[in-house]
Amino acid sequence: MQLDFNAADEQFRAEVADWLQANLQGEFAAIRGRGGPGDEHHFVAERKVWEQRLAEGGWTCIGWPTAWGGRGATIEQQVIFHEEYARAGGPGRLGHIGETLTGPTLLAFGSDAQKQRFLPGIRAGQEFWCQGYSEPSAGSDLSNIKTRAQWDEDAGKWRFYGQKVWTSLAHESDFIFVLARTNPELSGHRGLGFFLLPLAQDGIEIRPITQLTGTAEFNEVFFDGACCDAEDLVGEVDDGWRVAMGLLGFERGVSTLGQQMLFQVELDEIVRIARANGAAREPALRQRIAEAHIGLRTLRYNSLRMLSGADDGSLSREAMIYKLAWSNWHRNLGKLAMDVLGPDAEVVEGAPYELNRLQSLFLFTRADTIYGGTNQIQRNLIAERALGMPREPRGNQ
Amino acid sequence: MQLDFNAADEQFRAEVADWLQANLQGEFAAIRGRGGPGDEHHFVAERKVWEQRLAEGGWTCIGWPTAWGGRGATIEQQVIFHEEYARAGGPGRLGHIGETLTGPTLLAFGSDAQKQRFLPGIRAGQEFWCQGYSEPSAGSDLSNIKTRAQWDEDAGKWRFYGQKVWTSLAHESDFIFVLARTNPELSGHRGLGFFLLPLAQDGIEIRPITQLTGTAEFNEVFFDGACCDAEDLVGEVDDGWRVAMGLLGFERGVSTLGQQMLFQVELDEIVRIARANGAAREPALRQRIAEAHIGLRTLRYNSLRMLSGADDGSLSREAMIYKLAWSNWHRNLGKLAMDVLGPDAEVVEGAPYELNRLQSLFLFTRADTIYGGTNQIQRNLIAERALGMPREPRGNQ
Amino acid sequence: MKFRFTDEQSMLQETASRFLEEHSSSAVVRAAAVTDGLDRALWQRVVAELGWQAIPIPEADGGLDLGPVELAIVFEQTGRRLTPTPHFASALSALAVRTVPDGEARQRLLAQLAEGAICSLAHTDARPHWGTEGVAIEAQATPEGWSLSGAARFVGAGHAADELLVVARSTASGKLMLCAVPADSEGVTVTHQATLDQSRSMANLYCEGVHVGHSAVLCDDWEDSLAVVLNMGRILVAAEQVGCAQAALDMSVAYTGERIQFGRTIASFQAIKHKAADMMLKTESARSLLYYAACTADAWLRGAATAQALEEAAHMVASSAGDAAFFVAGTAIQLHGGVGITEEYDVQLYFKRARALESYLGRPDESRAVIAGLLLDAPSVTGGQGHAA
Amino acid sequence: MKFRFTDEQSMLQETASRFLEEHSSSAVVRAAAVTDGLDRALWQRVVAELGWQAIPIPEADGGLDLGPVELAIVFEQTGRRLTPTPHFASALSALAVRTVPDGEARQRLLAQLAEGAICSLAHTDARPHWGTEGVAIEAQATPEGWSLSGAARFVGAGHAADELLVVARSTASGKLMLCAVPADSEGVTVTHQATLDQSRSMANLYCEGVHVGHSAVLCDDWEDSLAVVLNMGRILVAAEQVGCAQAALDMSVAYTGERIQFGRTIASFQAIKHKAADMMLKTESARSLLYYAACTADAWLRGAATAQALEEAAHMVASSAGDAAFFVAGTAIQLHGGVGITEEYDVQLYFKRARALESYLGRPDESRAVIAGLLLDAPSVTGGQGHAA
Repeated sequence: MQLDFNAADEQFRAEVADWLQANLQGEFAAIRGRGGPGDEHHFVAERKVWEQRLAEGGWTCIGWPTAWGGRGATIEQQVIFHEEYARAGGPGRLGHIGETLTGPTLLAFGSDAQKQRFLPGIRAGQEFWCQGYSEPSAGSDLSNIKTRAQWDEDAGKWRFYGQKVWTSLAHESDFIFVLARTNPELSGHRGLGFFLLPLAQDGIEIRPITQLTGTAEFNEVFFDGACCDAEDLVGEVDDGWRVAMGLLGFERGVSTLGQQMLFQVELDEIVRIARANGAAREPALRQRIAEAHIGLRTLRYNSLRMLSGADDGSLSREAMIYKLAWSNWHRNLGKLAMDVLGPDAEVVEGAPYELNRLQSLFLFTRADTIYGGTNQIQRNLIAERALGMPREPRGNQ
Repeated sequence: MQLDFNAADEQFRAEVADWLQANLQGEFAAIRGRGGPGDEHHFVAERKVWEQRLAEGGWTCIGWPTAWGGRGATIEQQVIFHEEYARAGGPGRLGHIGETLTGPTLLAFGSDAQKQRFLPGIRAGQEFWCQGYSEPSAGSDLSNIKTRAQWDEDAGKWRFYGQKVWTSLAHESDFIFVLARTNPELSGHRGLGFFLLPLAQDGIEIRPITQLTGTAEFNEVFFDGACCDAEDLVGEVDDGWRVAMGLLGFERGVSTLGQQMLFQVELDEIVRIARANGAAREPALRQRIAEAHIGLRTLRYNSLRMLSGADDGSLSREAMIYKLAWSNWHRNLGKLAMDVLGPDAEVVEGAPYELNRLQSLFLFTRADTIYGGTNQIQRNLIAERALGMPREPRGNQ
Repeated sequence: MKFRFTDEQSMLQETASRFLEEHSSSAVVRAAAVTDGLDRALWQRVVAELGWQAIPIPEADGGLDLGPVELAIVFEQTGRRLTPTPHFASALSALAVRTVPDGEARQRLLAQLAEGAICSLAHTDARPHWGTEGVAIEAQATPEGWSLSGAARFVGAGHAADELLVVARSTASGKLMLCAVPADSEGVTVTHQATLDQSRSMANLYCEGVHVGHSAVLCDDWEDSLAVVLNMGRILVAAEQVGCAQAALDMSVAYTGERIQFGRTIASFQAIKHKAADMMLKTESARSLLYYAACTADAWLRGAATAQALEEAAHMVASSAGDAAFFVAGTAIQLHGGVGITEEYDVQLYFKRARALESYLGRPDESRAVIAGLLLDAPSVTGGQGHAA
Repeated sequence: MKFRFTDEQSMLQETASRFLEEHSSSAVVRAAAVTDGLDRALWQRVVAELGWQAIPIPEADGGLDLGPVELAIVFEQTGRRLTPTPHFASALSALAVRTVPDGEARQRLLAQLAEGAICSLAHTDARPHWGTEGVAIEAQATPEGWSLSGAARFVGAGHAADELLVVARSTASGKLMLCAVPADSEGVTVTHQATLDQSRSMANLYCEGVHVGHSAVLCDDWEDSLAVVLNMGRILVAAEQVGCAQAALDMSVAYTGERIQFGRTIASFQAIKHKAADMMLKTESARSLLYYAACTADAWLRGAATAQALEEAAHMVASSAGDAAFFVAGTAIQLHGGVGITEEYDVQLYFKRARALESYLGRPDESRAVIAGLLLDAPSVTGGQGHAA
């Protein structure tokens, strides 16, 4: 059992750190630490330029095969990159949907033409993607998709009608991948297609969703006749579910340590405030601060187990608990931040409703246990997949 | 809104207190505070004599109508009696099944003959009852009863075959009321009968169930041809479920304040120990002791709301949460007791496994959230009956 | 022993519920939230049609001479509707003024309050905590009276107040004084303070050498009374919390009963049902303690309960209702799923309110620490309370 | 970075699992529980066939020279089976002896331990707590050495020990000494102590003027080492807790999968499924910290980690595994329903073990208080640990 990274990996770490140190300067100094969760809508233009700088340095898509411009980086190297990126205060990645979702999907299921057309733009930090999965009636129940894809014989194109929701940065993206119903006769997992659409066209309307913070990171995307070509269908007609699910398998948790680095920054700030305002002397808060520290370290070693897991990438027990673990830890951290701040937690300095970082943390973390599979869905998955307990029956409403 | 009892009630309280004070002496001094939960199997003979002393004083069945020897006591008076009984350290009531379950059931559903035959024995503290509801396969799902009642034409009697479980003090009782399947064609709530059986007969075997404490308060009762007469059926054949459920309706919570008095004694002992051994200086334990105190007071005012509720006796919201509230409070108290004791909690003084009062409390309270409707069943009931949410579907296994 | 509402109290509850359903809608609350958290017209209407401002004021002073139970009934309903009025400031001020010796100022203030004037108690800077050690306004003796300097935060509706009830520490005696200070006095600056919970109206007070005449000093040794008034305040806050929790529970049951996933209403999932059951358990438990605490406050006003009994009752319900409201409102967001975190749905308003109330005047764990002190450091209060409700 | 078992470690785990399934059945555990919690024959078998007693002992002293990771692997399995052997006492003794300077006594003890001799560390009277302030044996200097008097409790398998490792406080220096005391020494009384958890073997030690020669004093300034050894002990306890939790989870999944109510297996109820999911979440979380803590202990032995890092790791996992095992075992009883509280079903054995382990060497909240001290009172340890695993 081996906790440390080997020498080669540590050298790779140094290389990443040096490059980021050298490049997060000048025009990019202003976007250090910006654009993260809850801040995604800030400095978008600057962050797009930053994506291109990353690309020039060869730091986009490092997990991709070299044939497509990647480095074929090992799990360890990818982990290290994410860690150092977070440590250096690298801005929120506008390219991550393309790099981590679109790319791997096309590499696994895409046609050569699709790879030729789309991978280079992602790798170069030139073309940005957003994801079209959830719908108002397809949240936890993702297979309940109503958006229709109709083949328009005359135009020789697929046309789309319906609505997607919780699409982050849709208004800043060039393309969207859409899971849509190709066969209205079929329901559930069957009769869905996986399509690649340009966003800049008629028949697509993007509306921001204002959240409890007063800011809007998510959007609704409405389709009314928007279209794509026949070759923009990934995989077979009616076989989109397999493609969409395969995509979820690609996340081997390489970004989790990077995420934890951001959590650590938040916890450190809370500790700093507690020491400054006397909260650190209150036994009840001391217990909770210790719990937060222990919980974050738990996430770390849980991730290391996960990343050291079976080489076939099969989902291990510790991988199945990760979402439930981090989201509840983070939500509790938000509450802890408020209690450590004490009466100051209520004070909003910037009018009309400009929240400070910990106030945003508190409100935003309520979403952590909802998106990407609610606590309830996660517990179902753990019970059913990890423990082999009976599945929840579907209803017929 | 009125928290205090009126003058007449306070005078009744004084009367009860004086009588108990005067009578819990001499031969009965030894059974003060004995025979409660976890101690039910002790001093049974003495406690039967005590039941007769209570009867002579007119303190059994005080809620019954005067026609049957009761006092027709008001809710307030019954509450006061239970409180004073607990405060005086009155021993665990061997007669309570007969007084609170058999009696009211017969008064509501019984024939004149049944009332004549059974009520006087209960009122006089001469005949003791136990309850035959639960079965190995009918726990949470009470309606899944398998014990059969067959009409024996030749003998002109009902004969019983099957098994009941969790029957407390069966080996010390004279009679048992049995919910049994009269119609094997029917399942669930239908086709059940409610019968009154003497325990002292062939075809009945009683086996104690040893618990995690090493003691045995509960029994299994096996029926193999045991019988009762035609007139020992309460209500109609196949109509036993209505009788059994009606019986559950009679508990208006008059005993809850008495129960809380016993809880208070336990909490007081924990506080005393905490002050003595330094646990009272530990912030984490101070929080939990305060929580326990607040929780017990909550139970009290919840009960007072319940007892002051709608005069038609309809179950109010606060009544529906009571079981879930007290059982979890009590279970937490058991854990708190161990933590306050500290390392001493592990030490068993009496060989082989004679537990002290708080050790027994800790282990026994694990049962509180299980019997009489588990936490899970209670939450179902609250959600379905109080909040009108959909019922859990039955399976077909 | 009838631990339930009298007919009059039930009527008060129904009237409040009906009135607020019509006049304190989500639209009204949201409109106030983007300004200063106050709807002055609504308050005028409450004053004119319902007279809630007069509830805690003696008849002799033009009030209804009703008690904390009636206040709790109304605040449970305003909490359920997040009603944007200065009612809390008004009630707390009335309870504060009732503690001071009779006199011209007392009579004038009670009469004003009975007519709906807005007064605000300014008692602490709340740095770092809510206790009296947070009093940051000093009173310097002058030939004509006193000169007040310093700051106070979380002054309820302070920027809209006609008169401020300022708690200041005398540099001479070191004792706390309660002073009546007209809002337009020279040296007084009161500004609205935006809060994370937008729906409660809070202000900051700055005093720079504010002159206070002897007649405006309502009490020159007010520390014990402040403790009592804050305990009364905790009970009113708890009433709002119970109403807030009830509303969040009700909207969760309604939403999950309509939302369909996997071909079923999500209310049919046991995980949802059991969350709702726990929400109800905590709400009803807090409600039981609330009614007890209100009765105890009533008894204290009648001289039938000790200040310690009030302290215990207030901190018990503060602990219970604070935890309940935050748990219930937080769980309500969870049960709403994605829409729960949108600005559009009301559940987030209740969540923010629950967060704000939970920390106002002290956190639940701080209240438990007070209870622990009563139990473990002083002679026990648990014993012998058998039938003393 | 391969944070998973090596092939050798996986083999050790499988061997342990198979062996214990056969030789540490419920019947074996229950038989030992009604005597003194020990199955000496089983221990002899472990010693002869598996050599677990030699794991933490250097090769030079006849041991296998393996580390805390291997110990954690074995204790996770013995925890899963409540194995009634003196292994914990043996391992803790070996780790204790390893901390003392080389010498005849050290070599003799390690050699004995490597051969399966039972030694027990007697370090505290645990009144009221587990800390070193609980050391209640005093050492008086005598011409020939030292005279020990006082008592210690919770001496693991002490009544079965060949030799006791007694921690005593010198009346001269006030420092803690570690002394090797043969169990048959004059003045030594060791008696088995029945416990609420019947499955662990504990004893009480009384010393009345026990003579100890200079050569038997293993260390005369052992306070810091004791802290280290107890932290190692916490990690081994945590391993037992993880195994205990895993067993309780497994038997709950199995039982609820068979038990039918309302025409369904109760495992099909979401309330049951979600409890099981939480049980697994806590078990796996504790397991992740356990492996980290074991690696840290290993690093400490190699001089590659500080005592503070070991302290932090030990208390983190003590907090996590202690809460996890108690929660999981308690919930397991709940999921078993009525039969869960019967003597007949094994789940209660695991519940009692979890209760005992949770409080042994300090409660989880006490461990969190230690972590809080490291974070909030000392220079921060949270920062800059980014890639230092």
